[in-house]
Amino acid sequence: NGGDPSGAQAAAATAAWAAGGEASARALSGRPTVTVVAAPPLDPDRPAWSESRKPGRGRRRYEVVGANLERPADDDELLALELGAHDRAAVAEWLEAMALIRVFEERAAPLARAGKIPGGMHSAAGQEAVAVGAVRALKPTDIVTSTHRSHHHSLAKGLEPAGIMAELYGKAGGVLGGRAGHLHLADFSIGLFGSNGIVGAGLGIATGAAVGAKLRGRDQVAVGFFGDGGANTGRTWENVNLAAMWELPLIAICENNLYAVETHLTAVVSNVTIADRAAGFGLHAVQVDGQDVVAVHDVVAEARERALGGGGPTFVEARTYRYSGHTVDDPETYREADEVETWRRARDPLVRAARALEAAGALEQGGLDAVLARAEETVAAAIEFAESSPWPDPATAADGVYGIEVNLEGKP
Amino acid sequence: NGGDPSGAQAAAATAAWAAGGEASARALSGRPTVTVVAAPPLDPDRPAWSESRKPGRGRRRYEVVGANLERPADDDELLALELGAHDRAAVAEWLEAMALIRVFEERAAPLARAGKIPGGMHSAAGQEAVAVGAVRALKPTDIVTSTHRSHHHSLAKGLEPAGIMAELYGKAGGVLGGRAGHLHLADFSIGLFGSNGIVGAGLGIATGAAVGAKLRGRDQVAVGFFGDGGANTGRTWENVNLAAMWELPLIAICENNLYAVETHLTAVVSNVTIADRAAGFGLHAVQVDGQDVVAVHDVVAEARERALGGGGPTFVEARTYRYSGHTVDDPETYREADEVETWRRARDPLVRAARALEAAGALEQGGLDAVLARAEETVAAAIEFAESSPWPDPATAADGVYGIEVNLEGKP
Amino acid sequence: MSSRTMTLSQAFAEGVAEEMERDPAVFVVGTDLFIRGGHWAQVKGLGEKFGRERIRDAPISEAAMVSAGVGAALNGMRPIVDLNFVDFVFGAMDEVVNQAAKIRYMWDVPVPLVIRGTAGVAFGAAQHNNQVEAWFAHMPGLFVATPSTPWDAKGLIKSALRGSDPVVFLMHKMQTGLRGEAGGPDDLVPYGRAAIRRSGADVTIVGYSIMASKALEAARRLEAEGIDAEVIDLRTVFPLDLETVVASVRKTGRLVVAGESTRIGGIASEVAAAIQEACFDDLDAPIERVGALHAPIPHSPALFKALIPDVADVERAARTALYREQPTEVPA
Amino acid sequence: MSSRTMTLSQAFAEGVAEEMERDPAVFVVGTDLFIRGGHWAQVKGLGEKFGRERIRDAPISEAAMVSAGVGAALNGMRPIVDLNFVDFVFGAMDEVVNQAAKIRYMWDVPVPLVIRGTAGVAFGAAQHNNQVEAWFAHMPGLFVATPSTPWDAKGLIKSALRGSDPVVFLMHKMQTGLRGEAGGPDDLVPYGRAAIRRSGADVTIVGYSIMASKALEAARRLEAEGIDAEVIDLRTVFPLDLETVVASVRKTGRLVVAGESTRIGGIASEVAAAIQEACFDDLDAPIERVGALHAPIPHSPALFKALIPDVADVERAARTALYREQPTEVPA
Ligand SMILES: Cc1ncc(C[n+]2csc(CCOP(=O)(O)OP(=O)(O)O)c2C)c(N)n1
Ligand SMILES: Cc1ncc(C[n+]2csc(CCOP(=O)(O)OP(=O)(O)O)c2C)c(N)n1
Ligand SMILES: [Mg+2]
Ligand SMILES: [Mg+2]
Repeated sequence: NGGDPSGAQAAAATAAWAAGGEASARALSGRPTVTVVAAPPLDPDRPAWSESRKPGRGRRRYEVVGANLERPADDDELLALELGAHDRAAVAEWLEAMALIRVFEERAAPLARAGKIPGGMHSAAGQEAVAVGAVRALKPTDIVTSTHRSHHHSLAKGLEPAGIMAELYGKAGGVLGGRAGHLHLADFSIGLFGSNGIVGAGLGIATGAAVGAKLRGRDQVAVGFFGDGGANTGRTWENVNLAAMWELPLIAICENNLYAVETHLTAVVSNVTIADRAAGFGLHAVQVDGQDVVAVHDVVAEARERALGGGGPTFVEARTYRYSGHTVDDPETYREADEVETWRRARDPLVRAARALEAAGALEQGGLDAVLARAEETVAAAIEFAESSPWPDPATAADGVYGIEVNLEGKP
Repeated sequence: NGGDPSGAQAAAATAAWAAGGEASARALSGRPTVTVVAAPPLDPDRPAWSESRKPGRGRRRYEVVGANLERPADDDELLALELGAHDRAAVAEWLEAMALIRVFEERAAPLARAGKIPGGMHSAAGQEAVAVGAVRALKPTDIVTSTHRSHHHSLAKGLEPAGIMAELYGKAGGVLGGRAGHLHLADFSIGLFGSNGIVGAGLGIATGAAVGAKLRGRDQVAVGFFGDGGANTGRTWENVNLAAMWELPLIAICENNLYAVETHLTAVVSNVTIADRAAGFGLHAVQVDGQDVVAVHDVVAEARERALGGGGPTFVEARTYRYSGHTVDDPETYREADEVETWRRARDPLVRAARALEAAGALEQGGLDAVLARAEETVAAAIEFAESSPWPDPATAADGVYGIEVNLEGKP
Repeated sequence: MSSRTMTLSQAFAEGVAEEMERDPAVFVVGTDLFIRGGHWAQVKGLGEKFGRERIRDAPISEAAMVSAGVGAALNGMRPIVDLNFVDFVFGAMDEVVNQAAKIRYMWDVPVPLVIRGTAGVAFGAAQHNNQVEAWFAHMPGLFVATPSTPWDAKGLIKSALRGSDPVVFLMHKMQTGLRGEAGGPDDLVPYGRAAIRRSGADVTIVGYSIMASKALEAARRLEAEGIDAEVIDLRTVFPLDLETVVASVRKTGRLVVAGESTRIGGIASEVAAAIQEACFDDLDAPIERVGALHAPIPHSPALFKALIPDVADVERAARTALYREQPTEVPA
Repeated sequence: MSSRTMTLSQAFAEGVAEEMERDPAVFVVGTDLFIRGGHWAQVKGLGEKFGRERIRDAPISEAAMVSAGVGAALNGMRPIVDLNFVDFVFGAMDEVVNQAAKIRYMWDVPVPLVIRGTAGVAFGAAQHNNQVEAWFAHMPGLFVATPSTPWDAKGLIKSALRGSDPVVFLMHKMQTGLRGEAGGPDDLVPYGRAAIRRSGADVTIVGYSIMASKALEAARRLEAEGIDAEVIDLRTVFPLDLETVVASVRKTGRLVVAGESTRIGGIASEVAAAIQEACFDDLDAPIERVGALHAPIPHSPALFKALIPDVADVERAARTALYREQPTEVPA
């Protein structure tokens, strides 16, 4: 009959159809027949990351990893996170990394408003766990591409705060001499293949880097970050499809922070989740609590194993939230202030990690303050460096457009 | 627990999450939790097209309509199709329309090879049922956009064979004076909003036409055809998503004929079906036997009702097959000749319709020959017209680039 | 100043609002339009006035936005597709070039579509400062508006919304807040008609968008040196009003053409090529082209200001055309 | 003819094969490559030779093809992205312009990427006959190859595959089958170096791609009229070898620049603008630009042949530059 409880069966039928073999799920003759491609529920108690599985065989739509991926309700208290089997010292370092991002963003924002950072900036405050959780699951040789919201990824990947801050200022001491600015931070020596001003474009570069990794037989994965808004550009799905087809070592991470500038997710995603879209392209898809640094780490670590094991790419929808406006001078007329407060109270990724470490005795009570204080020192030094760094030499403005000498004037 | 047998529930949870309400599928706290978004099998005996349903609520992935959508096996006999409750005379007219397409393509092909049709052509022989079944489910005021494989859609929509043939010749008597050629057939007076040389672009124009229909409050739907290859371009999914979001009266019909030039479907679609991709964007998706003119008609008729009832767009994956090469001078090194023979023997859309009409006493035994003979006469006259039509006047080559007088020379 | 004084963005919005009232077929598609009124206030206030259907926010899907505009235009509407920064047009280039621009020619139907983008050089670094006016001027089937005043922004958008051809409408980042007088409901500005901003006898300076303003400022400064420059604002770079330039060059015998984009392949080169042919015997000196060096735009103001032409570069070019100064590397 | 005689496509394929043997980082991405060898036989035979990994068929996803190329280039590879018709680049324009072209400038890393497309006018109607060489020449960060001979096709692709900058490589539809001699493994052709195809004293005719060939044919015919034309093939439209043109114009005093694309905003205008400035005192006549009318390309040969320039148009322009004939509407 046409009833088909298993997506795997349906997928097999598809393959059989395409390949011209006997159909495994052939319906009885005589129409109408209605079949549905579906997946059975997974055992909820099986850990998401301990079992090895084939990617995108269509057997499941996507996984959901985390204690609670729903948006916090007004009366919610802080949601606990579990450290699992992780080395406490490692998680403590993740907290330090998240604190550095938080403080960097909070100190940089007023500098942008004051015009010290030309052209403003996009703050990632609130999204620290996605960047740190993901990058800490990678090897230094792995590749990361970022978006217009680039500071958390860049800091997590190891870019120096001082070099970033000077770059934001447009000073000579910036990681790219002031040429790139906050939209285009990059450092190829540490695998940071650029933050991109074009929505969805960073994922494309990660896809290409994954092609290179595969063709060169490198033990390397590429992670491409993009946002919920980026899940609407065609290039995103072209690259996801290409990665699935070519079984590339790519991890596509969608930071779903609910907003694209002032456009709410529900205005652009119809009845489904972003992970659901991805599942439709036949690659392994996961939805994870993006405010849980451990959950993000575990999902990405598993994705890395899958990719290097030949299991192909993984699509991760990380549900997160930005505390700042789209840019730091965004009027934010599109959301209530208490919405932000609720997320801070009930889901803050730093506080959640700190509480778990405290409970595990790996951080003294209130130890987060000390962590933040250390971050303040680092960021203060970075600002100091940026302030004192000279402006780039205007005579160099047209250098390095090409690798060879070229007449850039259009006059013989 | 996290087990969630119902996609509807998950979708609701998503909506709740996005909207900030209580989560309907909130997992117990304490991770890990694994949930899967899935859909229960539908009752296979329930007709696909008789029940009214809300689009894309995620409750099912997609429907499958037709006696057998698998690719024919070598030993398959002709698959029967059912006329259902349809007026036999109506189906007989559909057969006439399909015969006209078949004969047009078979007579035009050698003319293209002989250079009479400059630049060659793409034959739709084998795909007649998709065009005729879909267009016969529309009102004349409905809109159709086509692809590089444009003759079957254009003939089905009512474009005159003589005007098409002369256009293919590049003659003044062509529907567009020889300017457009076989890649760009159009007649806005009959709702044919152009065939497009750019893969996926026709769907975009149909999407826009649907925006117009909706904003103007017209009782009108737009149908955008594209191929399995077209299901790989980003613009296709941008438009599908936009239609789903804006609940446009759009019917996106993917003619999955297994090949994009010489690239086989399985080389570009990973583990899933094209309908599965569409379902991921949250609109109603259907997979239909594209060699069954009645099944196609019924699916599109239902989609039209859904759209005009405010139910939003429908995505239709019609599984079909092209008998000719990609172009009529394609070496076809990528498939076995008997693959084509198998499809002709076991699935031919004309023969299947004819047999069903014979069985119903609506066509005399062997009546298809007479139908084809009438088509031969029409096509012969069309060729005669094209041959005798004059060439367009070279002096008009640059007319009508703009609606106002403009200097096209670049010299004052 | 007159009560009709407003910013270029306000003038644009006023023009759009007037046409939306006149013609129910006019609507706007883009991002961040309904609440914010666009990132340059280009449709500020129109959301409340016309509602979500006509001030229509879209997903970040530039290709779909433009194809939605093209298809809607073919089905009786007059869409404005607002691309925010014009740099995002690259994701919709097929829809602009192979669809919007060619449909009238292929299918003999009008395509009343406006594609608005914010252009020109300012903050934002390499990917947000592309100069594409020369691209669209080279592509048959498109008109290209490059207003440099509120009056022209309003008059040109109104003409576009009453016309029947696709228009790429470029507003310079540094000029959306520029204040000036705007016309009334019936003050349309035609396409392909340049404006003589200042008449002079010694040298003709042609500019468009921000360089029209810089040319006017340069002319004021040159006056102090006793140089009487005529300043022509092209207003649209397609169609190009070459006749007005020819008439001026016949008078002055000297020509400077200024564009902000990279000199190589820019609009200034097209004007120079056409004028050297039409005015060969009138020219007393080579035509000077003012433009940027062939490089992307960097983030640091210290750098990008060195790449793009400023008022002094226009002055210098004028002096060169008058043999008052040796050519220096432009921009200095 | 020499044993090294082959078609332009064969020469291109030979160049690619030689470089693929030399450098394992070179690979090709596109559609219909592995079995067919491309629709113009541009990589024919390479599939069997190098396998599916390096002659890599992709889904119809131009944006992903180019971004795959860009990312792979940044990760140690030397990709050739074969776009089939260059018209399909519009779907990948951001990847070409905002990524490939700008990355070296932004991030100080090489982007050794070739984007190949078949260009020029032939059958295929409006959407398959776009002319984009002027677009890419106007976009900082890109090189643009426009070979008109098998020798140059091979020499230029080899140089591209040993260079470190993104190259848009355009092969004319009507010339992929053009036969001629091709160089050996070490015969590289540099970018920005024009070739003097014929030396003459009376008038300089500059062309590229198919118009270089038509210019040469025109020169042969003009000889019969006693006109001794010098013919220069630009070979790459970026960088432009203006020095070679200047030297020639100093000698002849007259210049015709021929491109197949629409005259308005074309490469011919850029050359004319630069030369009128550099050779103002050398020129005895206005620089003549030969190009197409500002219109899309229609399907009917009866129509499109009337839009694009042919040999006779080049002859006519040369006579005009020599005051032998009054200018007529070009193309006739
Ligand atoms: C192709 C493109 N379109 C539009 C923009 C303008 N833009 C910059 S960021 C942004 C919103 C992106 O939202 P999302 O992807 O959710 O990332 P988030 O800002 O939430 O981090 C938009 C529309 C752009 N940079 N690129
Ligand atoms: C954007 C774009 N890329 C590539 C092409 C070249 N091309 C024309 S038809 C075709 C194959 C399309 O396959 P499919 O969508 O399955 O349609 P079918 O030919 O099977 O009807 C390709 C690659 C094109 N016309 N447009
Ligand atoms: Mg977001
Ligand atoms: Mg196909």
